[in-house]
Amino acid sequence: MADYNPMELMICVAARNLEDGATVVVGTGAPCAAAMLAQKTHSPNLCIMFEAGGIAPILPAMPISVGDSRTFHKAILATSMPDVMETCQRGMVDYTFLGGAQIDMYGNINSTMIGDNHAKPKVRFPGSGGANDLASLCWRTMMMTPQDAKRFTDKINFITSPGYLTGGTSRYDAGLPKGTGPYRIITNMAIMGFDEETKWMKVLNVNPGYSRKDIQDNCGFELKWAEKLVDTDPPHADELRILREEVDPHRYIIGR
Amino acid sequence: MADYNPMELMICVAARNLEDGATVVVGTGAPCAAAMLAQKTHSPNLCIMFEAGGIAPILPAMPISVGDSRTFHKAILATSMPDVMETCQRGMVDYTFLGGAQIDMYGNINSTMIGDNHAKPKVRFPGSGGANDLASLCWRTMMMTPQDAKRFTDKINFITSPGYLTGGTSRYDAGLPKGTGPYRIITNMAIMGFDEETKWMKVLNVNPGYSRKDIQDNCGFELKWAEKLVDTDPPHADELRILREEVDPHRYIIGR
Amino acid sequence: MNKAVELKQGQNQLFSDPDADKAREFFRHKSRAMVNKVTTAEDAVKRLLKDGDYLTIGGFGANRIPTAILHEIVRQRKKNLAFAGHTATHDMQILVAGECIDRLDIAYIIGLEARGLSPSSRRAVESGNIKLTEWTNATLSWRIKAAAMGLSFLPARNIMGTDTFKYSADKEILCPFTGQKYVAHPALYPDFAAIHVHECDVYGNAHVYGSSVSDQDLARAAKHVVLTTERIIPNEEIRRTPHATFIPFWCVDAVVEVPFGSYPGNMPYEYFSDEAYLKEWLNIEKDPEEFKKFFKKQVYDTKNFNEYLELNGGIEKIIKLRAIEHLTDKA
Amino acid sequence: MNKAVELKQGQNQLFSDPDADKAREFFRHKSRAMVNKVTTAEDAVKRLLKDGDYLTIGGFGANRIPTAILHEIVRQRKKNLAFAGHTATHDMQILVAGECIDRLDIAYIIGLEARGLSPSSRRAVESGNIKLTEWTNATLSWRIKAAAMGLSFLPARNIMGTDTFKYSADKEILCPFTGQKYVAHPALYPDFAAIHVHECDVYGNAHVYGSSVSDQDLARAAKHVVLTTERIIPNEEIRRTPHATFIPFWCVDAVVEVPFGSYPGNMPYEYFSDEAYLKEWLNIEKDPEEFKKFFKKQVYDTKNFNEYLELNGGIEKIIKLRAIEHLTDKA
Repeated sequence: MADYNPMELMICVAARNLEDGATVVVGTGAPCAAAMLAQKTHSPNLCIMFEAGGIAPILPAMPISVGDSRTFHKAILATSMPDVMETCQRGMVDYTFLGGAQIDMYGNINSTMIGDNHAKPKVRFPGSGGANDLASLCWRTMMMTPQDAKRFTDKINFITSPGYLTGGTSRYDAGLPKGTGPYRIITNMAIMGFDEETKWMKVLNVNPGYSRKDIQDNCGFELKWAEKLVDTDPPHADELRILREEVDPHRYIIGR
Repeated sequence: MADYNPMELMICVAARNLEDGATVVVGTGAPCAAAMLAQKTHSPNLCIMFEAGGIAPILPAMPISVGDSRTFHKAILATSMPDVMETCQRGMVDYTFLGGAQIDMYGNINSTMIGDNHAKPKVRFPGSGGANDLASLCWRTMMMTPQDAKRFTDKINFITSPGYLTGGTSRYDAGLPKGTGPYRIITNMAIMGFDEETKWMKVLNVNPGYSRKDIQDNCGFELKWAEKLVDTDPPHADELRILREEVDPHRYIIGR
Repeated sequence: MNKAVELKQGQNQLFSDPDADKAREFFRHKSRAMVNKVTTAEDAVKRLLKDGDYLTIGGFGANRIPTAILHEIVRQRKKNLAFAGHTATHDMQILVAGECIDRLDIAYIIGLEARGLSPSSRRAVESGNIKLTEWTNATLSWRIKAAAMGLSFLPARNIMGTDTFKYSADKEILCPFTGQKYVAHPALYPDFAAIHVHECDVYGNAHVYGSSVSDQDLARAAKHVVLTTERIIPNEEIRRTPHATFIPFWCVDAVVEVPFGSYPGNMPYEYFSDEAYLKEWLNIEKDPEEFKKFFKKQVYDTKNFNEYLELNGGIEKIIKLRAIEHLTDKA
Repeated sequence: MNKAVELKQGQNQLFSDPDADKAREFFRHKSRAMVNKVTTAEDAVKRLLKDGDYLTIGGFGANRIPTAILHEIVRQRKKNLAFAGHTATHDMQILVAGECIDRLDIAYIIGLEARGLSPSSRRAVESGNIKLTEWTNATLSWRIKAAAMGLSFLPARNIMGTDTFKYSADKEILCPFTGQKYVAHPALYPDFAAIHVHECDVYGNAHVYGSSVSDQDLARAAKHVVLTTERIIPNEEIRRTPHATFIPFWCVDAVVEVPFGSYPGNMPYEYFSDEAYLKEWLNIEKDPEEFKKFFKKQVYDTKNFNEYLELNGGIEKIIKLRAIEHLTDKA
């Protein structure tokens, strides 16, 4: 039995994708934990940004809101939401993390509603918030999510935030900035990227304890697979120690 | 012989047009003196603004630049040029003053060049600076200028800042904000407004010591005249005292 | 090439008029006089907010919010308001419970971020009784900025190609210089904005510390602006650091002094949010009947913010929340 | 109705590329690392400014200007630069005397405001050897803001119908919501910007006091940014008041500590402009031969800013200018 849970795995894998000296806009929860872990391991110089205006804080604790005092505690800058979003639009922000109720094969994400009547949704979610903006304007979008066949679907009810839209060059034809788009989808079972040409979701790494069949069975659309499929490097002891002792000692996130 | 000079007259008349509680963007020199005089007489609550960002200062002296320290000395706000210009664009600024080398019958002003080749001007002036912006976006534009037939011309070499363009509704047809435009032209000889319909320059008041003939002879185009032409109320003793003792004690401006 | 491109537009309703000349006509007659504007929340809401108006709230949902004004809007039973759901969390919980809203510009609603979703707000939105138009946080920020700039629209590069755009009232345009496709966001000139600040003088010249979200633009864009403030300071304090003036007096119509006025929300450097109280509120919302009683006791039966604060622990509670804000609460 | 309207465009040359995707491609690879960027004016100019680049200078002509960088550009004999004449006064006098400029975006040039006109700058512009495109102060501010926002243009309501527009490179567009005519100002992404600030840390996080003109947008819009600073402060000072950070480190490529670095210009709260010196400079310009000698002595023959300041009175002079700035010079 592995001595870590799926959330810990996803956070450790996400953190490794944040290189030193990069900029990343995060929300509360797992993305913030991943960014903090990266800072405390290989990326001391990672610039953490919050959409409400807090940039490069010395985070004393997990924020409960992307606009609370923690997000600009001893920060380099406490600015406006437009300034943060314009910094993304200008091309200065490398990464962001999104969550959602549904994701499709092109990395489009739904955080708005379930149902087919927008005026009277069956189930209503908060909506875009800053998600659409960050997915549109940051260079690389990542997602951490538990994987199942309902969440990973080719019948997404509402595209809240843009992935590669209908694949190929459609994202850029629609007017979104060239070279942007979904980068990694990190689940409890695998790590996915996207095909260069078609922009269709493609499995790159398989997490310990899962098979190709598990991964495909828990996905509502046909997945592509990397030429040489590599096993996910599991969380290292030091990553887990820092995550548990320094990043999330109250287990707000890794305890879920 | 009058106990005041033409500059003193123009400044006193200009000051009377600035009612209490109004906003006015001024430059250095006579316009600033007029605004200061208004504040010290009937408009203690006049909000004086400078295009570089100084707003509602307690002016300790005449500024030498619209961006120097004096323009935001003990000010309410020291902001950016875009913020000032956007405040004008939003419709919150009532008055501004412009100067120029030429003005035509529709109140169009030239502060750019003399000659017919823009690439190689016979005489080059500084250009618009903020003049075009303020003339475009403030509600009412005023000008203080000595009057002669070369300066008041129907053959303006270059329209730097918009008056009523070609008259009638042409200013608004061009896209400039509705209801804006030249309001008063204050010269050593007279005070002019503009005809409601045609927007052609029209004499409203005749200054002491000048005749209709003087005024027309010193204007390069045919002037319109108000139904009942009123004599200009000359500077009052208290206006002159405050102007000379408090506003411009070194006679930087009224000494010209 | 421009000819070839098909320009799309969102299909939902625009709840406010973006016309810049109409806004200018209003601002032309808005008072610029620097006079004492101190009053009560009751008077400010009665005088400056009408049924049917477009309402905006400063801060960020449960951070630096003007709670006194939100409660007063409910107590005065203002109706048929349009609301900008620009990360609307606790502010929206209050307005929905008061049944004040019938049109909603959505960026982020019904959630309380890491705290979970609001059952009551969710019921209201799923009922179909509130008209919904979709936007995003940046879009609402830019719509407000367009108004602050005196324009009728601003171009941007987000939202295109998504259903968020499809259910918005945005329109696509082309850059006249590059031919690139842009989205045009319509200016949002709200009728009313309430913003909570750290300190301001009696004229409405204000200081704010920490993230500013969209409040500098909002104070400029809104036709009527009410400030609630932790404390009123002398005008000399404003003039001592003119570069630090966050909102200037000519934007402001009323000033209400409300110490601890962002409670139960977070006020940066002053006090943290009352997480236990916000959690209790969310729990009680699960039972509509229980929540009616709770909301009546909290809002309708308190005559002003001070009574509300007293009901929930008063200054003793604030002292605890200040320790949390200052990270000095650890034993 | 939109069909009926004829949309005009300015006939002069655009000296910079407004394309937002090309700018994004540059910014994608610009370092965001928070590392020590302290260096000399000589190194900063040598490393970050190339012949033919588009140059912008912060401040306001003779207020808060980076004199050390202006002199260094001349001493390194940089050529064929495009320059934004955004109320360019003493800064332009220096660049013109060094024959560094061949393209000029004009808002306000050749004048020194209340001080009168510069004969030397006037001769240069009247010679026909510099390409001229007309704009306005607000237009250049908005062109820089468009770039800071990551756009290729911004709409505005000024300049239309004038010859200033005719000799610009602006284009008219229509608002897709109201049909109103707007001017579209093309984004200006400068290759190089030099800005003088009151204080910053070694990473380039800066504080500025007083009017900011366009410098917050300029620091974001420019591809390479050099700060000269009155003093370097510890990073802790920046983190103590994050809302007061005027320019953040990721915009900045180099930091040069230059006490009194705006001399002979005004530095708000620090020292007033040296009006006697600026007047002498203007007078000497009347005689091109005399001015050549003067300029050689002042700029080419001084190896850095400290030598230049020494030549003109050094710290004794600054002490006098500080008294004028503080209004304590009256006998």
